[in-house]
Amino acid sequence: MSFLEITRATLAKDIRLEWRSKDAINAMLFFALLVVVIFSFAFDPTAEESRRIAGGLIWVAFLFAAVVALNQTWARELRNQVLDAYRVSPAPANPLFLAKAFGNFIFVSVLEAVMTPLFVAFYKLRVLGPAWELIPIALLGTWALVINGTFFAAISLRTRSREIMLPLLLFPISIPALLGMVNATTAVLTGEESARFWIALLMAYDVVFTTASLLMFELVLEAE
Amino acid sequence: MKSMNYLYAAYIATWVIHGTYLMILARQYSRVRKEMESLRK
Amino acid sequence: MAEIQLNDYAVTADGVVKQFGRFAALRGVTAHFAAGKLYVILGDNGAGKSTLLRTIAGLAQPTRGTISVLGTTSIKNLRAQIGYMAHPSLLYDEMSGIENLRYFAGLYGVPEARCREAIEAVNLDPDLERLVGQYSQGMRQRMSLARAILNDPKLLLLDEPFSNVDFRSAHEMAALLAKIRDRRETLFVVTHQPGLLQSIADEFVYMEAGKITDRSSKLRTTEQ
Amino acid sequence: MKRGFTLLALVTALLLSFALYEALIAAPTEQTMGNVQRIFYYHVPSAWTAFVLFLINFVSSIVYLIRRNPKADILALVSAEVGVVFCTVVIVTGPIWARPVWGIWWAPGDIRLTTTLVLWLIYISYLVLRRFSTSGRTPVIAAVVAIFGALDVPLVYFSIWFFRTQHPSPVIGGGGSLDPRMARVLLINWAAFMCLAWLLSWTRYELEVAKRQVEEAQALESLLEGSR
Repeated sequence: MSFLEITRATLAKDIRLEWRSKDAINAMLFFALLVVVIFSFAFDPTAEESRRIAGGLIWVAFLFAAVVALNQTWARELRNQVLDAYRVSPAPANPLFLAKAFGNFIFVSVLEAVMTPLFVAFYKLRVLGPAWELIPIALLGTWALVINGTFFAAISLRTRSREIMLPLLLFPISIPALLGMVNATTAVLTGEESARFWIALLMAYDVVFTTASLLMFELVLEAE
Repeated sequence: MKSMNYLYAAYIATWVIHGTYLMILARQYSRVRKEMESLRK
Repeated sequence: MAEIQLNDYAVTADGVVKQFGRFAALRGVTAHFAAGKLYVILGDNGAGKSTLLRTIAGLAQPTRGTISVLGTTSIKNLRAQIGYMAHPSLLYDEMSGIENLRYFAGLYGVPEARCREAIEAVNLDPDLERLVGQYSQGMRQRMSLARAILNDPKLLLLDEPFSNVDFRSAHEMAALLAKIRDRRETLFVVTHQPGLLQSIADEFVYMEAGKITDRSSKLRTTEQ
Repeated sequence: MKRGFTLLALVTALLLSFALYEALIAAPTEQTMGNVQRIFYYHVPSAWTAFVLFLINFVSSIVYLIRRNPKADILALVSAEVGVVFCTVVIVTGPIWARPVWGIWWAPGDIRLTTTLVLWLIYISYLVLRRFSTSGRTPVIAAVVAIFGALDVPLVYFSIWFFRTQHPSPVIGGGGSLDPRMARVLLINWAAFMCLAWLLSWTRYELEVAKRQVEEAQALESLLEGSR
């Protein structure tokens, strides 16, 4: 079977499993809701202020919700050690990685889609800049979190205290991406500056780390 | 002359950091040596 | 006497050491295993049986030494010819048997019809809609075996296939293994119940503390 | 080898003392900042040394992945660890400099200091990963993470560089040319710190070799004990 076919089959399998068990999604949605509510208590700014800080708040909240989701990436493959069944098969490693990354992308996007309206409501946000730019920012930003998150989740499979290793590895590496998402969003919300540079930075980040992940995932998968 | 205090603070801090690292290395050395001896038995 | 050709060996291990940080699992395994035979590997817990099997399967790479399977050391390229069954089921609990096998058949690129054959070979009903998570232990082990033989492997590695399996299922599985061996395929079976395989095994391999200590064509009487 | 080590230690000690004298006494006092500027002679060479060490980490990680030579892996580990030590010096002395000169401890928009901080975080997480790994192939995983970390560096640099254009803040030593006498002292200090880094790395290297021998012996022993 071809590379894409295996990716598709693996993604379809993951979605089917999630649909049947609903292990992660319910807990995750509730977690995301909690994050938004707690943030709304912790920061109670005026409309002008909120526009300046909303970019930071939203992405930090997304980051936390995403880490919880990313930690679940490989959980299903560890139960009954199914990952070994993939590893003994002749299928290449990258389709598995891409399927997991796409799965996480869908998953985190759903979380964001639920959290964003809540943020808008709580902080009475109104966009002053070109609002359409928020779409590429969200897509690129989410992919940036997800690509490295999926990769480092695979790395933390091979460590003790797995759940804590993921943020430990992911956060420092994600700093430029986070700067990009936050500043781009703030630029659009306030309409004072152009978000162009930050969007370009996010693109560069995505390209660099998608390439690196695809080049090195097999090494990680086989590292036993 | 207060600026001199900052200067000294920075230099001392540098040497404290290197000194601490050296101490950590020395401690690990003695531990490894002990483990080697216990393995030889 | 005819010269022994390298190709006659299914597996050759040369000074294989496997170390996980502060723990070692194998400490110098050197052995040759002829093709077309059924080997039963015996030993206490922690003797290195499972690690040896995982190394042969290409799941774990030796820290030192080399292992060659079917005449090559790059086990990765041989995966289509290896079958591996572990102590955990290596199946997704939230999917039915046929759904599981269909996914794995895709990874091997074998036709879907093969899934039904494999399930029938282990005396299960391919149309059973029950999820694997609701199977009895005996059924799950048999389905797990079906997954391992999906690709008609030349080399079949089984780790504790009979644990927690009822007597009748275990005998059926043993009979199936005998049939596979009679097709000139090579089998390695790690088990604590060698009695089940006494009549069909070609050789018993004894392991102790990460080494092979003895090999004999007859089961030691104390083990029966 | 032992003689080489002693020689290096001697040279390092001499160079460091000479560099200290040059930095505190021989170098001219800077006009606007006064004596505080002398922190520069420790701060900047430490940063350069740390960068060199991280570069060594990056190169040896790649070499390890290609050659699978355990020496390259040990070198990667050692350079990251010693690099973190020098990085710590940079991060501690930076604010001590910033406080009297700018009146603030930390300027988030300062490229060099902030990039160094991010580097520090990345390599700390690299070292933590190595310690927490349960894999039988820790060196491979570590090398992969090291390469990811190194790829991040230019992105970090550019993101902070652009961040600064929006949030202006003072820059250490940027622009303007350096008094040649000051440059000389700076280079002497750098040479001294490079020697120190070499010495520390050498020590750590030997320690790691010994540690691995012990670990392997212990691993085999634990297996034998388990079978009894």
